[in-house]
Amino acid sequence: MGEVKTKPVERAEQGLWEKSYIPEILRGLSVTAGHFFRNISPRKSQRRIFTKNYPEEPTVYPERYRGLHRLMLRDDGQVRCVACMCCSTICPADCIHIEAGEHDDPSIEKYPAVFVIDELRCIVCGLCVEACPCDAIRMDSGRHIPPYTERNEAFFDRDLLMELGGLSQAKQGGDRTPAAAE
Amino acid sequence: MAEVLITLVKIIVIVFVFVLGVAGSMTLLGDRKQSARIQNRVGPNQAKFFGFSLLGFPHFIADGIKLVLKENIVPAQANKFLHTIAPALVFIPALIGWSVIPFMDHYCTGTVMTLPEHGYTEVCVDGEWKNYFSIMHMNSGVLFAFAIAAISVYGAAIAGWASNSKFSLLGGLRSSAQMISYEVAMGLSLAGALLIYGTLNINEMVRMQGNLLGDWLPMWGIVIQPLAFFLFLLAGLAETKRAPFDLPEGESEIVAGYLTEYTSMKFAMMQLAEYAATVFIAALVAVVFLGGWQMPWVYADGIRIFGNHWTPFGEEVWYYISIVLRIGAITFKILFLVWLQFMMRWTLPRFRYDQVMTLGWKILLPLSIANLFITAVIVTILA
Amino acid sequence: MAENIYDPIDQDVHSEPMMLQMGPSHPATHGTVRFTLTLEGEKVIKCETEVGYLHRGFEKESENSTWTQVFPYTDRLNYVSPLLNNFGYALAVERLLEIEVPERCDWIRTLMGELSRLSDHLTCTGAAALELGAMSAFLYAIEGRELVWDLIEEVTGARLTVSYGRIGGLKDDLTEGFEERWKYAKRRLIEIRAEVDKLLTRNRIFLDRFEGTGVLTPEMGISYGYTGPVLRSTGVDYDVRKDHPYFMYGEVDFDVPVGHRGDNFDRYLIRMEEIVQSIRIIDQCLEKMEPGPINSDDPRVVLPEKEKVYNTIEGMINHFKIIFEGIQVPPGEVYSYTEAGNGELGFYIVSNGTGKPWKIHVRSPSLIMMGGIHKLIEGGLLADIIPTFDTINMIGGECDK
Amino acid sequence: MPKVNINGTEIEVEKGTTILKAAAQAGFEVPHFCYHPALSIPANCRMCLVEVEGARSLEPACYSEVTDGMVVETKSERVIKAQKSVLEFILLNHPVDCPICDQAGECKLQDYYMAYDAQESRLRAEKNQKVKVFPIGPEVLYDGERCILCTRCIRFCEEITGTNELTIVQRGDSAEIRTFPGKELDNPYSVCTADICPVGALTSRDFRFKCRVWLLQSTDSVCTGCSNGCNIHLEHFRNEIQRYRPRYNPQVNDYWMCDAGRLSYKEVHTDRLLRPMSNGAALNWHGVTETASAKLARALDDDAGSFGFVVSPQASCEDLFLAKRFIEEVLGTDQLYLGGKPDGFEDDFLIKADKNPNRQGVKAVFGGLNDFGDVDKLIDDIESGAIKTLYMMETHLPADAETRQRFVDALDKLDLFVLQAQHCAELANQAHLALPACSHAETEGTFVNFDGLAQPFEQAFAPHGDSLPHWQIFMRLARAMGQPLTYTFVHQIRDEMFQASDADENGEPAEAQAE
Repeated sequence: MGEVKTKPVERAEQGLWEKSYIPEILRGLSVTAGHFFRNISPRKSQRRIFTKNYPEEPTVYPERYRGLHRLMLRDDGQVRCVACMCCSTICPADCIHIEAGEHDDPSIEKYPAVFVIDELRCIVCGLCVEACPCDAIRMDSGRHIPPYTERNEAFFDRDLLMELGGLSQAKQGGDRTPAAAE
Repeated sequence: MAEVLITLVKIIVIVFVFVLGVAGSMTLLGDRKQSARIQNRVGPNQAKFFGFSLLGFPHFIADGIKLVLKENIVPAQANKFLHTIAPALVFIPALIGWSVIPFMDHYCTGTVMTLPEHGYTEVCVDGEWKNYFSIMHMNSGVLFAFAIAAISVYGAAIAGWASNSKFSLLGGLRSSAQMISYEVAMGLSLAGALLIYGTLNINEMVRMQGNLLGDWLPMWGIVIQPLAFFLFLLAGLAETKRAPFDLPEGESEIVAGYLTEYTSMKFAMMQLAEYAATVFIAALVAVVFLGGWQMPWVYADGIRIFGNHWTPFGEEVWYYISIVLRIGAITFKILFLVWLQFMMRWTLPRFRYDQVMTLGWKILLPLSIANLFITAVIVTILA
Repeated sequence: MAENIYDPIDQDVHSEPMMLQMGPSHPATHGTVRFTLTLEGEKVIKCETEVGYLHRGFEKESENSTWTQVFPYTDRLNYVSPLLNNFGYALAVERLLEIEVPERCDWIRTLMGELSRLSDHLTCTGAAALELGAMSAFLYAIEGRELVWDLIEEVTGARLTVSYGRIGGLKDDLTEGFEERWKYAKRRLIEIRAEVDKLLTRNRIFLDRFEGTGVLTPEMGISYGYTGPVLRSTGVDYDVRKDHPYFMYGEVDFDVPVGHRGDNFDRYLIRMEEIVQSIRIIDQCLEKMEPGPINSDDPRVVLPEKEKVYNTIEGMINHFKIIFEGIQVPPGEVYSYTEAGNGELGFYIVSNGTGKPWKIHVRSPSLIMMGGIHKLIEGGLLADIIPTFDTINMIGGECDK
Repeated sequence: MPKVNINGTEIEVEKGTTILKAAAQAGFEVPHFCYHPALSIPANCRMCLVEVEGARSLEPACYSEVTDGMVVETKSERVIKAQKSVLEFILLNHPVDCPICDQAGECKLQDYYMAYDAQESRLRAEKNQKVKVFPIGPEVLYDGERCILCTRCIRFCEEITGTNELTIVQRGDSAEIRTFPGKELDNPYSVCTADICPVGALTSRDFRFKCRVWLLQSTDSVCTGCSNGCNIHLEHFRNEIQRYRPRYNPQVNDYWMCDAGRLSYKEVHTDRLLRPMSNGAALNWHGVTETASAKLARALDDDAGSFGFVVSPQASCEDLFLAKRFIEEVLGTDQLYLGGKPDGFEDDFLIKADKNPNRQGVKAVFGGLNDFGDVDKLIDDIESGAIKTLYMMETHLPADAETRQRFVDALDKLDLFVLQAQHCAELANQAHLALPACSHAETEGTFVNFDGLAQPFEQAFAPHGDSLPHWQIFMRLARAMGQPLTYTFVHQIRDEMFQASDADENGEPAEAQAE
């Protein structure tokens, strides 16, 4: 068992000298001046600038970063999504609009004829990725949602999302015997 | 006619190039770049001139253009006349004070000779002093500067009252209370120095600071009046209404104080006046306590230290070199003090209203009176 | 306050108190709250507090979401320490479900929760300095917070709206290099804390603003229901982590800092000390943690592994039922509470046995503290509102729900 | 009356009750796939096995009748083991189809797996592949892999429709449902097989992929396809009807409804009149009420005798009641005509020839149909100039295409033609004033079916466009014309209407009993 005890916080009494503002002002100035001179030092390695020059120096997001959605592809480049609506069901922001269509291939059957994500409504919670039973939607594009000037630009449709997507290697559908001759 | 032209040139160079240039660029370099470096940031660098960010200077211009183009808003039921005139009341005094700040000794048309036996006084032989380096040569220069600075109280108070906003009103009250209180301490702390210098003429005061104590220590105000220097600097900081004394516009308490209802160029004028005041206080401290245009051991006729004297490059040339050095010296001192004020601004938390009053009346005022008294006693004894 | 405040204060000069509307849109009332102040000069003689300007209907929204969908909403309660809300809510539902989470999950929750507490306290102390005009101290603290958020982002995928907790477990395990990154962050955090300390703690201007202002007595704190650092500043050593240990708080050593004057400075000191303690707890968590599963093995609650979802009908059915129906929580009610950044964060939950909560009530520490804040403000100066409101650390999202 | 003990609960049930029903009465659910209350009991799915004290093996609860003193356990260890085994077995060859299966969400396999199994399969065999997306009939698709061979569909075709299209072919794990050679599943009730299919083997072609069922909101309503008035669940999503599903009502339609009725929801969303129009220009209700009342008042002033009114049996009783009051109190005309759809196909089960849901309602409200003129008279009257102003409810007329064309041509002769309808048809363009009315999904009301049974229906979603219920339109016009009819809620009209009809001794039948 860990030990938990209370610890009274202490405050130091101040003498007359400290009460005269001067020592603490100088101490404060030494901290800020230290930062100032370090950060104007000609040797850039000495500087401790925390800001990133964002557009010039692109930030690298961690692997798990939730950014723009992307739709994964099958081996043949078709969309993996089968319009099961799990993502749009779990989406708390109701930002995914899917209309299912009949696919020509009877082994696929269903595909999203319309798949639009309103990236402005999206709250980037990542529940859609968790809810996807087909590894079709992911948010690991490594790109954040860009700013928009028009509402329409924020509607990411299927093809745009597929462009961001990549090939998914995940196996789907379990083991099946070849189709019996009909 | 020539006099007028020279005065005009001086006004333009000092007020528009130096004061507004420094004050304006301080908004950028001081408030932005310096604070950025203190806070481990980069500061503005996105606005560019032909692809060069130039330390962020284009932002200064962009800011100016933006402020000019902004809508000028006068609140409903505000006193339109006073609301409009207030920025001018703040801005103009901040500039007029500069007329008595000397950037260099008077120009001597003849030969300058330093008389170490008379306390390193410089005299002009075979010629006369021409006032080229301050706008106005005034015997009561310090008094004039104080008188003018006191006017800006009205600007802030009127701005606060005329805005028809409670936050502005509080800001105006705070600013007038604060400025009036600190003017007393400021004047009294200076009185000690005046006793020693025995003159109100700023240029004379600076000239006297060229004396060397024991042939090596420049007799700057800070040396002979260290306490007064500290008191004056503090009171001066409070006068400029900048952090840690920025409670008249303490943005977290009363939004922006007397500036709350100002926009556009009126706001810019107020803001610029504040920066100009910062520079002006720096200049006052520099001329009264830091030797003004004096550069240690550099005199118009050569370098003197420990009784030694040599004149590099010959006397004719050296005189011009010394002019440049001295202008450089005062500029450096002013900029250093400005820099220091900004460091304070970014380091220290803000006082509370009543604490500022306590500090002003109960600490600074008694101390400056004590300082004056002791100085007076010493001066009497020595005299 | 006295009833006769509107009477003329001075019989000779006619004067009357000034009413000042501070907020909701005011730089000091961050998180949107409104104080209707009655001022006598700059002295506050009466303060009426009005909350609700950031009301988003969290409790009502939750009733229309599945149990899982509530997580993104809890992120937005105390948005400075979202992980603590996530875990607090998850714990409440788990108590209702009567399920246990694996040990590693508890360790991670403890660890990530403390990270969030770090970000909360750094923001709070920094913001307090900022509002007093000491902007550099604020930005140093924010730099520390950025480091914490970097860590949080790496693990959860987002800096602020993490939605990392899950009922019965977590969204993800820690990342591989987490420990190394924490070591770096820790070194910097200690440096940053020292710098902030240097800039503020002994500075007389800061002390004058903080000492003796916004004083709370222990009796008042308890009777108003205050918890967290604010209550501890009065000397009452109530900390849910200590008094009712949950997660792995019973397994780690840490001190609960308490003050004794109940003023702003005590609250500031407590937060500064809690930063140190949080760092201690995180270190211990990383040391004691052992590899293992992070999710409960209850199929009613936890989504099956993706591999099984993709390839077996059993996994697929399980997945589908949880997604479209929500987790089926048995009927009942529970009040579960944890120590969040500002105090006791309680979730009172009623379930009617469906996939959606019947009622979720949040006992948000901020709201409760707003109930008595006028006592801290009245009698002080206008400018004292700033440090008091800062150390109270009201977070709008949590207060207004 | 045998007494039986189920899971420790003592209950007395009628003789001949099966264990399953007895357990339901006692409050215990026994899972079942093949059993359907309206069909015969084959007991082939083995899901409902329960333990009967004294019996050697587990008994199928759907088939076994209770005897006095029987002690039944539906949750014993043995039963649970059996249930898990059955589910594991059924799921063995089930495809991983939930994402593409329309049944997901109302699938018994899903429900029972979570409730009675919730464990992983122990079998590691490859899944069998069978026929998918097989068009077994014009309205129904068959998926062999999902089928659990419960034979509900086969029994439906044998016992309910008597058309006998379906059977099982092959054996063992190759067994599938097929139609007999030369037949297809094309009886008029074929989609009911998709309803009763406990899994996603049979799915409706119309509903296919339209919407996930868990997103649907359901409202109790009545089908408007014919005068039978089948009770339905009107299932909608985002203000759009997605499908009709029969609602159990033993007095009317039992568990069933016809395919044509199922598709009749499409009318609600096609060719709708959405904005009030005046001579082709869209107006808002304020404007149109003013215009309409002014025009109607002028028409009445000019020649009150030349005013005709077409009443529609498509409207609900409440609408008709206000129509009656409007006609009598505001317009004061007695030249009434009856609109509505022409008769159509009928059979001896559910489908009726009268395609209007509320002809009996018109009869009840107006006290018989004798006062109404027919279409021919209407056209004659218009052509002869006996009618100068026509007010028409709904666009339907019981006439063939030729007659209808005559009517449309004759409309030009009218001085004023006011149309108050859901649909544009071709009449809205010719109407001087077109007022949009709601469909039955957007308001509430009562229909009286062919049998005289008054059945209420509920509002499912907000009205499309600017449309308003008929009764509200009448109220607006009446108020604008200075003779206000004041109601706030439909139930006020309903109360008054029933009072009035009782007074008329016109025997408005009691409302249908709740399910």
